[in-house]
Amino acid sequence: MVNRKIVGAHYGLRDWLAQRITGVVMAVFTLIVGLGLIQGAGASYESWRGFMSAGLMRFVSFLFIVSLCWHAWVGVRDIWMDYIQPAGIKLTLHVLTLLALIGYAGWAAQIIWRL
Amino acid sequence: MTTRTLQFKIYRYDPDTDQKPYMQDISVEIDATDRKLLDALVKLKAKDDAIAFRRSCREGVCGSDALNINGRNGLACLTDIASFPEGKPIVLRPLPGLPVIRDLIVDMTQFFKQYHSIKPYLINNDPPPERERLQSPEEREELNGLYECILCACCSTSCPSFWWNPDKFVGPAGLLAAYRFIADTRDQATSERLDNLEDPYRLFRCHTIMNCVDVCPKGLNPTKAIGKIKDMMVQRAI
Amino acid sequence: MSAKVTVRKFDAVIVGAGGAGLRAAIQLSEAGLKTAVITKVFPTRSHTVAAQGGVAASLGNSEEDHWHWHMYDTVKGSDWLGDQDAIEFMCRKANECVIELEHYGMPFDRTDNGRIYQRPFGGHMSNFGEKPVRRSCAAADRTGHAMLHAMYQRNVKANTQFFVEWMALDLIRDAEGEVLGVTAMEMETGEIYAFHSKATIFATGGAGRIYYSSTNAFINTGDGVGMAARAGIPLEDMEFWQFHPTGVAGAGVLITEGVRGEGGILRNANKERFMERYAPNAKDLASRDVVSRAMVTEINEGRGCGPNKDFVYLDITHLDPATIMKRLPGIHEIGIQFAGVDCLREMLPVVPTCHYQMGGIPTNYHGQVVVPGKRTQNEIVPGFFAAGECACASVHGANRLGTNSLLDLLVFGKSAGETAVDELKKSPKSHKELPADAFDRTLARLNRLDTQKDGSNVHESRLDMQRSMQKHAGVFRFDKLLKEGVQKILEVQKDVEKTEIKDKSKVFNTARIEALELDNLIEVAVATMVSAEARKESRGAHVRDDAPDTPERPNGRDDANWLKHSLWYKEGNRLDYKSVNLRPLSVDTIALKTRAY
Amino acid sequence: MTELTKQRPKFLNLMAIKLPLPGVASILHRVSGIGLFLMLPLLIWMLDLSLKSADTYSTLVTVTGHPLVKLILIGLLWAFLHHFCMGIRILLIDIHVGVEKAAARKSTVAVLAVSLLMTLILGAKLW
Repeated sequence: MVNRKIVGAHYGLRDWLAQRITGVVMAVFTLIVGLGLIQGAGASYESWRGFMSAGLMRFVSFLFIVSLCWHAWVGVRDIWMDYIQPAGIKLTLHVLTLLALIGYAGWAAQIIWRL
Repeated sequence: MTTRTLQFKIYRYDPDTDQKPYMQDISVEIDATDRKLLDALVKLKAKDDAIAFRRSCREGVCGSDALNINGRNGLACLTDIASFPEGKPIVLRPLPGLPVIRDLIVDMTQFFKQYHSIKPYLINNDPPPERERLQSPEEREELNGLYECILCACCSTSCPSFWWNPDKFVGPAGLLAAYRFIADTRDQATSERLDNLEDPYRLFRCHTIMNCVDVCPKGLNPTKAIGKIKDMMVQRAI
Repeated sequence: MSAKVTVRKFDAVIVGAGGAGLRAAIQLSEAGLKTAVITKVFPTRSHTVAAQGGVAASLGNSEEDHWHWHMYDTVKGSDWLGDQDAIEFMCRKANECVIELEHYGMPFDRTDNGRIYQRPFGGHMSNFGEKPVRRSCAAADRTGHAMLHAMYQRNVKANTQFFVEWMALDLIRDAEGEVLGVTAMEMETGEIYAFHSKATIFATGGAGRIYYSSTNAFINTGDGVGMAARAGIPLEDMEFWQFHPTGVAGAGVLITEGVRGEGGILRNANKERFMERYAPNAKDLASRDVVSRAMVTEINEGRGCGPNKDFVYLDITHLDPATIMKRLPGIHEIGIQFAGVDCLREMLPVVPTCHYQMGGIPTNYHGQVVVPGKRTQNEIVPGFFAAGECACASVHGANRLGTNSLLDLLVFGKSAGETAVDELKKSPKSHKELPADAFDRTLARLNRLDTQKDGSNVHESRLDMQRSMQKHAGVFRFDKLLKEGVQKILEVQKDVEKTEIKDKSKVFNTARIEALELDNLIEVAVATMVSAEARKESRGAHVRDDAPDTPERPNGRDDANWLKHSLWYKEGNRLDYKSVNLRPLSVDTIALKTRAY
Repeated sequence: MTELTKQRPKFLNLMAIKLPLPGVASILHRVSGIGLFLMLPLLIWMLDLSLKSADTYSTLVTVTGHPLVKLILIGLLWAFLHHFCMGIRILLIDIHVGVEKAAARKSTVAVLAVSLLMTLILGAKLW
């Protein structure tokens, strides 16, 4: 049997870069929320909701959700790529991961949307 | 002359006689003048001529005697006997992740395949000039820290990414060599070389773990070289 | 051991993948010939990798230089024993070969105007011996490494077929003396093969491991030289061994002459720069044999350093640390690793150490192996070539100049390759039939080793040989010690003929390999001792107590009786001689003269 | 030969290979990432509770009052902090800051120490 190793899928850089950019976005979001919490945003339901429902905050939260899922997609897929060799299983795991992350993103977006 | 005894635990495997590898306890007398692990290994071989390991220059430039020494990759000829903790056996195993031919000798085919895959030679299609191609000292300096690689495979075989995908991930040694040619002002194949690496496996299996930097017996820094390759890819993408 | 030998056919077979072998391989592969390169170790592990200081070429990048001056220095360095046709050929070809290397991608250091950096080296002078000249083209102090890798890489590009970790065992010659290939063992499986070829090129390097204290790698066991000797080829000028002045005391690891090229100074126990007394003109950059003898004289006269007064110091503490780290980074590393000394602040303990085999398989400057025949003293052995340290062209004569070895392997690696290509292309021929006894010698050796009972120990016999060589044929030679040495080494030879290995397995049996290597080493050792005992003069690296410096015979050199090459034959352990070629190719003979630096 | 190759053993006993400190931090980066990914549903659910209504908010407060939940949350807190700090370290190395061996070692110590210390401080507060 020919067991030719095939490489040359040209998405290495794109995903690597995406993971960095989404990482930075999440870091900024974390700092904003952290700052909010220090100022007592989480002390009560009202203050917390007020903090999160501000127009800009909702926009930033959406960005965070998208970033998180994209970041996790690249990261989790990296794990499958590292440890799982059979192509069939690997593809299945990729699809499951993708579906889960899309689901999570929708769920979280819907929470923010409602505010 | 004063002698002292060194205790070893050595990975043994001879496909002719052994079903599977085992660890052998063995000790050897060494002289006060024996400085390096390789000196002790040579004494050991005089005692038991069946112990197989590679060695050549015994001064750290040929890259033959790379081993896993007490869990860490290194060259036997550059490892000081004095650096071993007293009273504990020295544990010697072959380089991790590569098929073992016998005892401490691994099959390096996969490693060299990856090295060869990056086209490790200068590509310049201009007709060669009468004299040398000019290169300023500053341009030449770019190659420092890259061309000195001895292909001992300490780095690649300490890299988890290489353990899991030795057939697809070029590995630190190969990528260092790739950048050695990218960085050479005389080489004209930069784009082709970047194309060759812009792949989720070949280059981007590197997760900046930096085990390679930790073990390189020549003090080279593949992570830095890989970072520079990524820089160039970003530069041409944006 | 089964008697099964698989035969593989190639246009050309190169044995050895160091500098000379790789250079020859480039020539053959790029000419499109079916070429096999057999090598004991992965190519970049060959000993060329350890060369440090540079490769000589009169590029004149830093100051005026000329190949004729280089030729003069080389003839003088050889103490007039070098063949002047070959020397002219090498010095004239130097620039071309070094430029080619640069085009292959070799990372030479650079001058400010972008040209190849050159540094001074021992014995290389301008204007026919006037003052040191910058002629050594260098890549820091890793020139050999940079060169070997560049040539391996070029071979990768040329798709050369390598047989890595295969050990050549014996030469195949037919009744007419024509060479038809070699037998070899695949180390990974222990299987025996024959490489049937139209051209066989030996580039197996030297045998520095015949000495106890050597700068050489473990693999430098003179395999090609041993194989040639067993096949009836005489060995030329084997009494001439270069002791490099600066091996790390104790460890033997090489410290390049480039250290002195960059301004390093040798000092004795009184901190005196003693080379001023021995070579007032060139001082620390005199020829290697001169410096080594000066060092040993200092030590013998009680001015050695250290508790046992058995080494001298190499001092570079006065140099700019930035220069050291730029030009000699490897030396800084070696100092720390093998002497426990930081050479930026402390002096390095050094001692003369066996380094290079000037003699070897006799060849002409085309790389063809030549032996005395019925018509001339240099008749070509058909199908057989040799280049590099294993060969004797002879360009180094009685003493090699530093940086001429890398040049030798480039020039003669290339010319051997070129000659083979020319022969194979000009008059295409089919493979000559292998003689019936083609594998007999190999199989007999292997069988002997496999069945030996109550034999001698490989390790012990090798040590015996190395200690005998060190004691009886060292930097200075004594008539009495040489005579004893011949007896001693013949005794060791008897032990080597019945070495026994415990490990009889097939897969990667390094015990068997070491025993087979010792077979080759001992040929070289015997050739050396016998040739040295017989040469009753002092010349170059061969200096005897009974041939002292006198007004009639300056430096003890006896041109009337000994201006000739030794030829040692294994069969009958006998010596023959042939004349030195004093006639260059295009210029006037460089006339005999007293050698002083 | 191919058959031989197939049968050859490999030494890859992870217990016997000494992982340098940067390697340890690196594998922890991966472990913490997996942890966070696996716990994503829990985290989103908590976000939902915290924002839906005052009632659900108090449910969340009650739930997180449970020691077991607290323990899980502190674990996640560490995972997040380690992943965060290590991420910044990798970003710095990507722009060639701290890529030398000694610096990379030092930054690893910093990452491990800062993330653990912050987990302790914030964890104590949370408890």
